[in-house]
Amino acid sequence: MIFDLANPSQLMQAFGPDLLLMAGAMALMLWAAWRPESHEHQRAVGQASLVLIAATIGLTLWFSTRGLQSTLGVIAVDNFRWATDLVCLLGAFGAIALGMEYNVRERIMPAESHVLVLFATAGMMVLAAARDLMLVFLGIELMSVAIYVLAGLNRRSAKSAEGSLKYFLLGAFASAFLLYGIALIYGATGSTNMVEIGLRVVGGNFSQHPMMLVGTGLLLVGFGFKIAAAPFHMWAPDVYEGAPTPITAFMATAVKAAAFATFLRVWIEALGGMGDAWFSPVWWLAAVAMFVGNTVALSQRNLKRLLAYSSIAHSGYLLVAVATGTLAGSAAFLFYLVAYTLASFGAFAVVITVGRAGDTNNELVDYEGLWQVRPGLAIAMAVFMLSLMGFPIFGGVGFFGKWYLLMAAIEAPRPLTALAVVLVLTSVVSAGYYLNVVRVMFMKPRPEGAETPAQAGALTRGVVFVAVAAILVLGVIPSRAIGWSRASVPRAPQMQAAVVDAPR
Amino acid sequence: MTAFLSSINYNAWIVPVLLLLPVFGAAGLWAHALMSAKDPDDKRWREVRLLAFGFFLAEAILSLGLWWSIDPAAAGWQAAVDVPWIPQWGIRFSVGLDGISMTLVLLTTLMMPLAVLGSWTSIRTKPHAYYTMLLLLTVGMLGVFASLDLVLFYVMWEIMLVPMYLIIGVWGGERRLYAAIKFFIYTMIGSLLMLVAILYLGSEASRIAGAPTFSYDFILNNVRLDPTTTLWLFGAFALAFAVKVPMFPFHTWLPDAHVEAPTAGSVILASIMLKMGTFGFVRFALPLFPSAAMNPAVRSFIIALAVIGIIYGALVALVQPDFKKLVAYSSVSHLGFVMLGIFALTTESMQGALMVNINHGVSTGALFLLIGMIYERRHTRMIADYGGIAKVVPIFATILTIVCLSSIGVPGTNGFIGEFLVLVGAYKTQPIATVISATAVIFAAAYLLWALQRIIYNKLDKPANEAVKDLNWREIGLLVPLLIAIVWMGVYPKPLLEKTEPAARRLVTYVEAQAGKAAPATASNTAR
Amino acid sequence: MLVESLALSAVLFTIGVVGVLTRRNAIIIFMCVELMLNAVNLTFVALSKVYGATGQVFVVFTMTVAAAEAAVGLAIIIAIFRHQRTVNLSNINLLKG
Amino acid sequence: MNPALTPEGAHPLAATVARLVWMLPLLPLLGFLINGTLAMLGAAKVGPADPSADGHGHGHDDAHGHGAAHGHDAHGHDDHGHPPRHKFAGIVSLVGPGVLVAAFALALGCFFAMRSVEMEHPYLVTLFQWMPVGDLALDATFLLDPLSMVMVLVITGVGMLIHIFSVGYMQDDPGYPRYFAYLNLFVFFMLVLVLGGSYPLLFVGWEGVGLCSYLLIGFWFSEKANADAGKKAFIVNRIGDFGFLVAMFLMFANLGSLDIATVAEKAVELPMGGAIATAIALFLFLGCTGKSAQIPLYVWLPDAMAGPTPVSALIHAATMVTAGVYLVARSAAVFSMAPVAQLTVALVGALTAFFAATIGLKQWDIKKVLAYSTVSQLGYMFVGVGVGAYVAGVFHLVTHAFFKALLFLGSGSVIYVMHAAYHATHNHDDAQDMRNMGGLKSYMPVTFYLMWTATLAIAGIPLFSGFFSKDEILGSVFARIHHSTLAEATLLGIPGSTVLMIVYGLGLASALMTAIYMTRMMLYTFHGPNRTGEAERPHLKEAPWVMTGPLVVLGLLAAFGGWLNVPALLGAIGPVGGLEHWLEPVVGEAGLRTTLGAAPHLTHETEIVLVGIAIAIAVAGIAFAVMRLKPAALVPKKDSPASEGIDRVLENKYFVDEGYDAAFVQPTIGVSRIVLWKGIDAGIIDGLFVNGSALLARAFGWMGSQLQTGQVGTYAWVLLIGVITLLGAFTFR
Repeated sequence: MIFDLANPSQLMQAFGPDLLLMAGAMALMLWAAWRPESHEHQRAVGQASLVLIAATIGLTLWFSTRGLQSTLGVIAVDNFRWATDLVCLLGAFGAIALGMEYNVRERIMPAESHVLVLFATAGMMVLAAARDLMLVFLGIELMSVAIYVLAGLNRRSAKSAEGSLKYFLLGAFASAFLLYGIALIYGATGSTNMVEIGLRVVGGNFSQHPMMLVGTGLLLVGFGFKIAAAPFHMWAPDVYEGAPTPITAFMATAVKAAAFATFLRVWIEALGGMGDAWFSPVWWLAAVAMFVGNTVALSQRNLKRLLAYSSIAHSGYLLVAVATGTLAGSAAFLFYLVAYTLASFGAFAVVITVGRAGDTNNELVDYEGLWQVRPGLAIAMAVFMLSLMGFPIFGGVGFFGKWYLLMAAIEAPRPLTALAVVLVLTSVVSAGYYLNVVRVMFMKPRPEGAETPAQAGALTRGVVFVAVAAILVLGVIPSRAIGWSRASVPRAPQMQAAVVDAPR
Repeated sequence: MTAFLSSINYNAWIVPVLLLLPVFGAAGLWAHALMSAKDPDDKRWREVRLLAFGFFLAEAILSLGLWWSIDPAAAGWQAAVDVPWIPQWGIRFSVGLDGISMTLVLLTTLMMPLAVLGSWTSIRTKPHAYYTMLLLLTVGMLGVFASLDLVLFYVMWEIMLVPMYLIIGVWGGERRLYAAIKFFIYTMIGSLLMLVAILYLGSEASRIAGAPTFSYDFILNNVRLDPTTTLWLFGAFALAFAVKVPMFPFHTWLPDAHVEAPTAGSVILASIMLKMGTFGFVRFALPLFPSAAMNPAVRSFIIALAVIGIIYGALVALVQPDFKKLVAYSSVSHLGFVMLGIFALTTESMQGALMVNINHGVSTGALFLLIGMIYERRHTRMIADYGGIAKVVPIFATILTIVCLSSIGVPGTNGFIGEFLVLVGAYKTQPIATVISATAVIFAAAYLLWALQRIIYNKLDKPANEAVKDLNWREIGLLVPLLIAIVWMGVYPKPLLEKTEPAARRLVTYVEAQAGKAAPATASNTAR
Repeated sequence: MLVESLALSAVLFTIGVVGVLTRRNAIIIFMCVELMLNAVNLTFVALSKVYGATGQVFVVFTMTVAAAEAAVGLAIIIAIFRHQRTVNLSNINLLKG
Repeated sequence: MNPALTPEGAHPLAATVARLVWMLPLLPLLGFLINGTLAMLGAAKVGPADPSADGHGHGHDDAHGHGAAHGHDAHGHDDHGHPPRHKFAGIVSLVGPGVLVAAFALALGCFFAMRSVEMEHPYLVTLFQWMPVGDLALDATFLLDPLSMVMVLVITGVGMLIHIFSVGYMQDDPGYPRYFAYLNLFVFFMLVLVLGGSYPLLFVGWEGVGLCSYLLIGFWFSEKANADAGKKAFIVNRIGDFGFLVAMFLMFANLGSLDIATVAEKAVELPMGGAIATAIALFLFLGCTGKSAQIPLYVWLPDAMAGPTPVSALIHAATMVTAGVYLVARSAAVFSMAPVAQLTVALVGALTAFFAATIGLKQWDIKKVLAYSTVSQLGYMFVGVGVGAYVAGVFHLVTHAFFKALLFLGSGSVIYVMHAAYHATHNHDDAQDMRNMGGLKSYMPVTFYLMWTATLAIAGIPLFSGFFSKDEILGSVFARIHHSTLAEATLLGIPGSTVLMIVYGLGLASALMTAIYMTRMMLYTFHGPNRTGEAERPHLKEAPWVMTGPLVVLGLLAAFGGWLNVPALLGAIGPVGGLEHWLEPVVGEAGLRTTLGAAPHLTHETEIVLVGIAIAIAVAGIAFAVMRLKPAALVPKKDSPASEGIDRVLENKYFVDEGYDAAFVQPTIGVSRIVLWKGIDAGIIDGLFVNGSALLARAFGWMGSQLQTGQVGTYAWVLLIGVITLLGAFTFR
């Protein structure tokens, strides 16, 4: 079926999953605010949110299997959108699942916390769908505003508030750059629709157009901030540390996924013809992100901060996919995103399990000898670490994620062999801290009198287990997932003919 | 024997079975760990080591048939299995053996049970995990030797790291943390660059084939790249292998890893894992990039490193106060011979190199086992803490002497055959390097005999040594096969040489022909 | 006229950036961000003279978003004030390293 | 093996007992296996199943007792009372010498078989394919020809006698089976050495005997000095082996084969005096200098006296050390193509002979005297084979085996007796120092007479064996001063004839000194008053028959061994040139090449003059010693003052050991430790690169985290810098 996006009712239909989530979220918001704060209420709203997300996932899956297409318009109807939606929805599901138990421990009462996750997810879905820079801005803001609040959710914690403030101020600052970039591109091309921009870029000579160049650069700044790519990453460690851990996990995965998805779509659909202009900046951005993320992570002692820097490095890896500018790169990007999300979420789930009330016990020393007291947890964490490192079999799908990225990089029309080398070398550096976690857990003795981490709730355990299982299974038989990612590359209507590089 | 093996269709299933059996073994141990959780530790420990040993023994017995079932002279791969793994990327589970890899597979499967027996009583913390790691390690090692798909090879290559990392790091000595991470990262630097090179090769191959492929054979036969690229790719492969070998100056992980690893870890490292580096050169770096490998500058460079390694390893071994470290440095020296043999590129030197490979596996493995045994008794590896113990442990002293002699390369032991073939063959193409390397026979005698003297000879002047007990039947029993191998390969190496000869000869001819074709300038260098 | 408008908005934007960089008070910084957003709005409005209504639509969106941001932002600043008794960012650095 | 050269089945020896030649080495190997097993059974006590369970228990006194070895030659000082014999002593005494007897019988059988048939080619017996690799088709082949036959007879014959002697000498040693195991193993390797049909197989024996030498020198390993000596012997030998190896590389690369027969065949096709032949020969000779203790590698042999005395007799006098001479004779074809190398061999031999003889003059340890004497005599042999007089060299090898084995065994009996005496009185004096002996002739007359026989032989008194062989060597040198390839070659710019004259001169000088130091040894040991000590004197008595018996046999051989190869000049006393004819098929051609095709020719008069000089020198030496030395004036070791001046230098062997230590050993260890290990390995590679790069990464990380100040202002600045950089990258490409 082909949606005619000029037709409002068909536009609404094409927006189906997004609308379901938004409507549900609003209803839940009302319900959440209706009752006084209590843990029971928080749990109930959380459960309802999970149901809502599950429903949205179902709807999205249904949409994705119908072979839907659309005319040119403000939103895209393609598998890339659905794939991104699914990653974000899964992230939201995990965040709420973890949050329900975490909130009890941290005595975070407001039931709205879950609803805010839903709102943020709605923003992400808008981002995933956006084919108009206006929607990109809107989606980013919708997502970000919710996240600003979520980051400061823990009202008892000064750190949480501080993280929230930093994120907010810098986020708004960066949004302004993004917006200015959009304005300049609009000024240069006369459109905010990506496909139209793309056609004009291909048609005219824009790679010397100053307005277009500055616009592209500012756009890169805006996206770079959201994906936490160095040097626009400074907020990330502080916010990740300050935010409640489930929200950190959410930020590290879903937020990043959504921002990256729209980034990629803009880059392929709108700015594909500007490759000469953005190639080397993106190249360097990727290299710097990988370098900074991985080296600074070496000196981290707090697991949340460590994972924050790790996520900065992973932004660098994902930027390699962007730098390819190919559909193969998009497929690799999606695949990697799945791998990264699984591992990252799992790791944060372990952090939650080991952590104690007041968001403490997150230091590396608290993991010493974990293997002796909680072997399963330690092995799971080791799998996540190795997966983030990109290690085959034991790191499961993480390896194939990197593999796919590297393959896309090497087979790009503008080969990124050097960047691939940077990628692997910084991966070596990353072994320095990932393995350090493994080392601390397995090779150090359990300190005298260290408390054994309590058994986590069923949801948290479930998240850990699912993540481990998925990582390991996909690490041995990734074919299906590869097939999905290849089928889910962005496909603008006018690009069907222009596609030269079939993804592998 | 051959008839029986073909009647059970041995070649069709043996390699996958060898690769899968340890995985089942690991699962079995895990099941045991869960089921026996309530039992006393001592009982669990006894049961699990028996269970693990059973798996290793089964593996060894199953693999024995390879000796007969692999026809070394046949042109194609033997015992080959080829099924798709990741079809979208053209990655296949493609395994197969030839004479060279068969001998190494046998070395692996036969050394593993001995390594387990060697640490029969010394591992008491978390035995399940320990044996699981050993089993997983086996998969990786066998996989490396058998892989015929570059990606499969890489995966196998990498998965060895984690078990070894944990074996060193959890069950190792005092500085185990440093040693473990050093081992891991050192190896990883090389192998990740190789990953990029594999991808590059694969993408070229896929372009030529019109479909994605990482098949070793296809790449070998079809991918021809420009000299500069070839050089870079060769460099990436060579670095990965050079670290593993380890060649000077990439060797410094080895002493630390060897010293800190528990006995089985050291044995496996020395006997098998180092062989993967040299095997990598033989199987991949040389045939895939003959023009780069035989480029006069590159070749001289590698040979120079090999020679430096030979002499340097020996000299540094001379002054080591720690016997394990001494043996580690001696490995650097021995593996230098292998590299010299490979890059001298004559049939004799190549055969010698393969022989040294096996010899080193047997002799150094035995040395580490012996060190482990005496360490278990005296809890020190320092040479200075011993002296005169031949009096109290005559069996140990006798076996140690024989093994040291093998390591020195005294004729009549296996060590001589390998080194002699390497040198006599290498002289034809690399006379100066060979003559310099030959001086290592002096240093080898010096460092090993000196250490031997300080350990088992001289006066028994330390009271702690007087109560040391001699080897028990288990230890004798596990060393005897190694002693037999040492003498057998020294006196009658022909069966072994025959197994590798056709493959070695093919390799030498192929590389020479290819290198000559690609770069006529090098022809004069390789022609004899 | 277009060029002048664009130049003006660029200048305003820069002033906002400088303000963010130099000031230490969270609220003032936020005001400067608002200034930047509004500078961009000026760009959109100026451009819509050339390209039609899209720019103006965008401005409406931007203003809405800015309002939402302001609401959330002020709430966050209040939250931090509860903990720190100050909104001077120089003193707010629990998280670092 | 070249099948055309030796149609194996058709060889005349194949039908005789010689087809069992492969059993020759196998017999001693069997002995080794039996004795070795017994040694292990006797000494070993298998440990408990779980060694880590109880690492420091007690209850090991018996094991300790079993393994107890001795501090000094013969019997330890710490064992009071008569120690019980080893529980397997009986069977070991039977097996150890028994296999040698059998081997000697077989060797004799082969010898007579060989005499009875006409053989043009060496008899080759291929046991199995050994290293079939590429162009290198090495088989385990034994080569039996007249030269190896001679060696086999010497080895099994003298070896047998020494084995029998050892039954008495070692009877109370706790390591009795181990001793015989080593000794049997030695004989096995020695036979492999002389029977090896290819250089690598020869090398197997070559290194194998070195190994046994190592084990036997360090037989009483509890004494550090003994273990040191063994190790030194092995390592010094390895230096020589390096040369041997390189020689083999050169052969394989240039001649395409390592079979002795093929090499001999191909070597003569090389250019005469060319670089290849010279290099091969010189590297081979480097091997010989190690094994046969020539300058500069002779230093291990005197130390090797740390081993039991029969070992010194067998390995370090009669057989192993002569392997180098055998190798040169064996490679005669190669050497004959390289006159420069030959000159080098002769000159080094002569220098060694002279140099060692000077040291021998001032040694006090009876075995050290004999050791330097051996070095000196080996020099003689090299002079012989060096100048292309292979028969003379081998001849001297044989006679030397007789008289030097006799001397060593004789000294062994002396030491045995001395030791027994000191042991009985719990005296800790040195049983080997001649200053503690004196006047022993009355206590051990058999030994006394036999040793004088050997002394006269080595000194070159006419009609004793040494006279013939030594004279033949000196005569050969003289004969080649004119009209030979050697005379025409130049060594380091010195004309060959001059070199030969120097060699001749040195030979004469050494002969003189040999007579002097041997007489000195005899005088101090057997003549004059006894200095052993009052309490010990009653315990001095002749050694048992099992020891003196072999001495008697050797005495006969030392006296009459010269009849093996009687010179034409003395044709009256026996068949002329027996050995010469015997060895002619092997070395004849090569010898003729050196002498330019003609048999070395000296006029009758010249020959008489030369013989006269030799006799005069021998007599003069003995006379000088007898007149100058005063055994009566000697005081026991503990009362002797330290020597000074040239005496001190000689007594300390010119401080060569110390010099080597300072020049090679210590620098090697020092450089290895300080520069290579601590410097390069730990410092540069590990410190700078490995840990350095890790540190660098950490440093970057630290800098990054320092930038993370927690201040929003900083973050905004960094962000803005990023913006500016990016915009710059976009606009100023």
